[in-house]
Amino acid sequence: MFSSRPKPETMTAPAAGASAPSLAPAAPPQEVRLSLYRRMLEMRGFEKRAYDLFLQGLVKGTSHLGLGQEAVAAAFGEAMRPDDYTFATYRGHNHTLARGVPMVPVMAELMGRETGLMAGKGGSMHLTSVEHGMMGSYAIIGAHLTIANGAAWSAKVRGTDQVAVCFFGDGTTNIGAFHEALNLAAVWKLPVVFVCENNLWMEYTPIGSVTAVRQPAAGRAGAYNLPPVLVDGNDADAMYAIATSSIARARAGEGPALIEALTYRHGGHSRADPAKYRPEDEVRQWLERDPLPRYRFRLAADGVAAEALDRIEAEAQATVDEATAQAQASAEPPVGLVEKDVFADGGATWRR
Amino acid sequence: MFSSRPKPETMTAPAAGASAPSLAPAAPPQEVRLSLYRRMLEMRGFEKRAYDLFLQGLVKGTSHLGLGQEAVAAAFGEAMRPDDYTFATYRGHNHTLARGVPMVPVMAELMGRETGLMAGKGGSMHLTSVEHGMMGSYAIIGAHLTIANGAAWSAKVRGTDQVAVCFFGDGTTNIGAFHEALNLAAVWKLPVVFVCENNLWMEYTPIGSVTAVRQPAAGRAGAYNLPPVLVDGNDADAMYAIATSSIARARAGEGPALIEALTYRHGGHSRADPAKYRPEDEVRQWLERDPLPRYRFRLAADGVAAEALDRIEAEAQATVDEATAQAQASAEPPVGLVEKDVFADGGATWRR
Amino acid sequence: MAEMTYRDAVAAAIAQEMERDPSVVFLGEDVAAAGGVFKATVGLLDKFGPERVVDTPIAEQAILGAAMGAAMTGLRPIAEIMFSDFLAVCWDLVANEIAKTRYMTNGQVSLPLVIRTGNGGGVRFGAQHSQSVENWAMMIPGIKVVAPSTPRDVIGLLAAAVRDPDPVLFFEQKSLYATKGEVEEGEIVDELGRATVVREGRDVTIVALAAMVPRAQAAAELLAAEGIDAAVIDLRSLVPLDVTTIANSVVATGHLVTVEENPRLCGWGAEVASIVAEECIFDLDGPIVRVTTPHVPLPAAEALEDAAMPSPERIVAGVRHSLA
Amino acid sequence: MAEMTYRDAVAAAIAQEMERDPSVVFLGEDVAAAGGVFKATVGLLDKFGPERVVDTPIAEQAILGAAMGAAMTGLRPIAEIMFSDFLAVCWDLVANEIAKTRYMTNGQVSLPLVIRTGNGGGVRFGAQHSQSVENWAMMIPGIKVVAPSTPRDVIGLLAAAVRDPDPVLFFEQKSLYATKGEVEEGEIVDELGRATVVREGRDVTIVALAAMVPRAQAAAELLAAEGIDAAVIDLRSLVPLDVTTIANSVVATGHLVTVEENPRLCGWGAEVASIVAEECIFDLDGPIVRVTTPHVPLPAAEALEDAAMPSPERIVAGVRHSLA
Ligand SMILES: Cc1ncc(C[n+]2csc(CCOP(=O)(O)OP(=O)(O)O)c2C)c(N)n1
Ligand SMILES: Cc1ncc(C[n+]2csc(CCOP(=O)(O)OP(=O)(O)O)c2C)c(N)n1
Ligand SMILES: [Mg+2]
Ligand SMILES: [Mg+2]
Repeated sequence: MFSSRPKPETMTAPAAGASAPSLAPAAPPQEVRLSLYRRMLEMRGFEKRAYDLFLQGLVKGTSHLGLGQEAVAAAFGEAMRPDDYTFATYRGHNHTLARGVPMVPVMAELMGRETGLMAGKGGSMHLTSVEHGMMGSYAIIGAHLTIANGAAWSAKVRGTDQVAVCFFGDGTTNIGAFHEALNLAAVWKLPVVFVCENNLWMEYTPIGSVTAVRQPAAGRAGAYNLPPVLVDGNDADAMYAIATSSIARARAGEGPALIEALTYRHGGHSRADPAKYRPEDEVRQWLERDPLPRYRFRLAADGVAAEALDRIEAEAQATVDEATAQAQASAEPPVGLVEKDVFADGGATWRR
Repeated sequence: MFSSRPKPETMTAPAAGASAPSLAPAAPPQEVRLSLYRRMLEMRGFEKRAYDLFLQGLVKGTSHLGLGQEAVAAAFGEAMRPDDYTFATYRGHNHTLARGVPMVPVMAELMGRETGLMAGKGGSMHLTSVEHGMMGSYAIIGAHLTIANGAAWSAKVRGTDQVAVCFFGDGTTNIGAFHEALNLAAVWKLPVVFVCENNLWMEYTPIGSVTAVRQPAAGRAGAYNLPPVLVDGNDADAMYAIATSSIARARAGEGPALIEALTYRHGGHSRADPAKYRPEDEVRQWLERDPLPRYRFRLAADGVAAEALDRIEAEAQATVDEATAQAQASAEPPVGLVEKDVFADGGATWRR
Repeated sequence: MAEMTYRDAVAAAIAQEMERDPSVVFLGEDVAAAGGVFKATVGLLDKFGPERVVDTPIAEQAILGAAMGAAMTGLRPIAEIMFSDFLAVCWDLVANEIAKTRYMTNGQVSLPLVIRTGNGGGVRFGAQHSQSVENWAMMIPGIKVVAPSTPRDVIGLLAAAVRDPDPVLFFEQKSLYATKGEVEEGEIVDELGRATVVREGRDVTIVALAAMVPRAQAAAELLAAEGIDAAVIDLRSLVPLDVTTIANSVVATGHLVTVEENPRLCGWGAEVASIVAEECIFDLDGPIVRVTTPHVPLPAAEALEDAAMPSPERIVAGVRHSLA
Repeated sequence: MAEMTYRDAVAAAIAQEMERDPSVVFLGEDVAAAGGVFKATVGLLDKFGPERVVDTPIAEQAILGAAMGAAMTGLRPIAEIMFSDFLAVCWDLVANEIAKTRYMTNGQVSLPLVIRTGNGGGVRFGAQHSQSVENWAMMIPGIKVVAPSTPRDVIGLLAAAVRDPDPVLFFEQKSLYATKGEVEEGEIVDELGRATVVREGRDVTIVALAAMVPRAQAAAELLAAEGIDAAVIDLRSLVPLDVTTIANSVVATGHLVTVEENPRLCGWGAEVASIVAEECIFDLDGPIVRVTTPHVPLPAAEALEDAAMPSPERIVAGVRHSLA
């Protein structure tokens, strides 16, 4: 059942024939790397806090954490232009923070507060900040790949050179909308980058048991006349390299990319799922590949002072603490919001 | 716009890496070939008659003819076992006749008569004869690929060795359900054979202009870990060979196949469409490759007497004439049928 | 004033709006080079070029996704879903994405887009190409729902739909494409949510939509012959719904009959009937009667399809029942 | 008699039917090894093995297509669509294929299958995971529509659905999964289409479904305190619809209030109201009042979601309005 799980040790090697970046991509500039590290720390701190708040009953409903998958979102966040478009899923906290959306409204949205990004109307699964190019988090599998195409098409028609980046999971590659979106993007040569975060699992089912090919995204690229791209999603530098090159190609009018980033979620699928269904060995191996300590190690090896790294860590933690306090201090949304903003006139009136 | 149209002269050559049958497959047994020829003639005669009846206002609504595409349906009809399952589209007259469904009820269904295969309730686009393993013609693109999977799954669970064969067009490869169906079939190793009749056109749009790969089906096979199979759909012997082998593999539990048969519709998409949108050259080249005269020529070359072939032609024509007369003599369905057979109790009652 | 078909009015309306506003784009299957399978969009490709008038693969989710993404980033797309039955293959985009996004984002995202689709029966296409599904749309909060009955209204309402800041599902009734009507010269733009009293009457209020409007009018003629004076209201749009016009008429007549092409259960007629049963109950002098297609898939054969759909005779019978 | 959760009743019902009939198979996402995301199908894989209890890819069209093809060839599949909102991604299979095939084939094809799905709000999951869409199903001719309100009914109605020769859409209300109720020992099988009068009353008839049943009962308690004697009917199934039980009660009380979780327009309440407004108009002594979720997507935050859904207080207000 787990046989199609890629072996962690071969993970950075591109698939046969893949045009993946070389095993040791040129390191990003120092300031980018520090920014990447800071962002990943903020994401990590945010997600851990979200989990705690869920257990305390302060985050209601559900939440899907990106713990362990920070490098993918952070790298794209660094590589994107402020006016580029992000489309993410219910597991979209990281991708939202990656666009520079302040932490307070994100935290407040999870807690269903008035100061939330959508005043509590959307919730954890629908984080959106148009102002930051965060064009939405989508909770039903598949559709948002087609919507990302639309934003890319629009950029093309309007003659801007904006790029749309669309994140989704391995399980999403098996739904029909994936196929429709990839084909259209390729035929219309749209400036869109599709990023599959292959964390090996759907909710509780291993992707290998329900997928005809070993690599759910890279193994499908050929069906859209795209090169297969397989990359180590836990290596922030590798991710930054592929993000930069694929976005540049898209911006230059050379069409879409489909990237498969191998990564792992440290926790369960959602809520308080203990994820007991995963083999211990698999979990252990992937925890060893945690993108954060790995990145700190690399930065230190490349000469960044321990104190500088410690300071970034402390600052990230302070940001999380501050955001938690502010979000928690916010009021519940007024019930009048229920019948607001269904239509552009601000209301919900369907009659006259 | 037409650049991805395969050149007719290279048509029988399999795509690079394809596991297509050799260019000269072993000829089927003589009786099979004669039966194939008869069936193709019947289909041809039927479809021409259907067109005439449409122009006379005796076939109402719409109809989608398989003129020119007879070899695909006929070959599978010969190769299938009586208890195998056929799933076809609105362009499904050929596939229905191929299962041995008598011509009278099929003709009568097109004419909306009481003796129609479904007493006029389904119409030309929904021909079904469960008794003959003709499990339905489906008029909305995509769904029936997933339904064919279900029949194949059921055969597997029930431990019969029935096979499901599912026909569809080139345009259908771009819709989501295609992707979902192929992946599930491959993962579950279902006894199902998917047959894409690539006639180069959707309704009025050339497939090459809306498809990311040159071969809409064969170019996608790899995404489901299936070998690409490209075959000359206008060569009844080649079709019979691939039908036989793919069905045998499926029956033996070796899983699904995806076959792309290159063919061409002689007429328009539906109704009285004159198909003026197609380049004259293309039409001429393909009419030269008409599967019927080609097959007669081959049979004659292989020693079948001209009189024998003439007789088959005359008999096929007589069958069509007879069916037309009988269908036309049938009454309109009684209006009481409107509220019949929504539910298994025979009625349409939704209240008590 | 010129005579025009309902079919040609579609192309005229799209052209009017594309000329006015360069952000209007149009996409769908076979809509550009072929001018649409109903020939309702002939000439647009020539006029506005392949950047703005675009053929797509057979991929309705991709079509509506493209429209939605484009609408949220500065374009005003018109997307064609060839037959309204096919809305089912992209219903997620309609019901879960397009309809809900403004609300879920607390008003951050606007989706000024139109989904045009060929709706309804009477063309012997069978159960999968003949459905009248305007009730599918009405039940989803967050989309407007429009269905014209005349060529003139096609232009006025389609123009209004394109200019509307909210997503609009625009139902073109297939059985009306060949019908003709007078259309005034110059720009035509209506307001969404205004019903038209197409016939004044004192005895009963008949509420209809799209292809049921001429049938209701024919029924009113038959009723007039027996001395019953029926008012006929063409709803024109289901969301917004012109409750005021309906209620005013019912208060005057005391009788309501709705005429729907969609199947019986949970049709828009049920909504209209329920509103009246709540808000005008003491004005009613007889039962509210809904004339609908029975709750069955539509059969293909001419004789059966004709028997299934509401006829002027069945409308007359419905009125008699309400008045009895 | 034993106490059981609504959640556990689902697994018990499926087990009861799979034990009885080897042609019953069960498929869906995360249903087998994981026992379902709502833990409503725990233990079935162990009991019946991986041939009959099957995990699928995330591919709802493939799931329902597999169920349909299997049903037409000798199996009796139960397919899970995890959240009813996701019916939109496979609506074509439901509305255009499964519902219409028996009719289109003139009765040649039987589709004895059940689609189970988690329906409704109250769990703070937001607009795309909280919809109550039983009205989507009711409006499609050719499928039966069932929605239990108690653990016991989960078993009786799910068993009936599995044995039914027609396709059944079976709505499990998510907000009820954790609720408990008494369940008798031994096999339980109900008949589809029988409503239950869960409370007799002379003054007003309150008709509810699924999670709205306990709310209607709570409202009836509040009303009793002010001397209003409300009857509460649990519909249990929308198709077939037990019009007889509703009408009998309305004739006795003269007042009808429907309580729906689905948004307002074209809900099943509109259908019920319209039937009564046609068939019992002269028995009514006040307006028919529909209490619904307003016509909005459901918000995520607790305070907002609670305000949106019908509460006992709003039901009481509705009753007062009808009686005023
Ligand atoms: C159409 C649809 N089907 C099912 C679900 C339920 N669901 C939510 S997340 C999920 C697993 C998704 O797996 P993957 O794409 O790998 O993303 P991940 O959660 O691992 O990030 C499923 C099945 C859904 N949201 N939408
Ligand atoms: C979901 C859906 N979209 C669109 C259509 C309209 N339509 C009917 S046939 C057709 C073209 C199909 O092309 P192809 O698959 O190549 O089959 P062919 O007609 O050539 O046999 C289209 C677009 C449909 N029936 N269903
Ligand atoms: Mg995953
Ligand atoms: Mg074709």
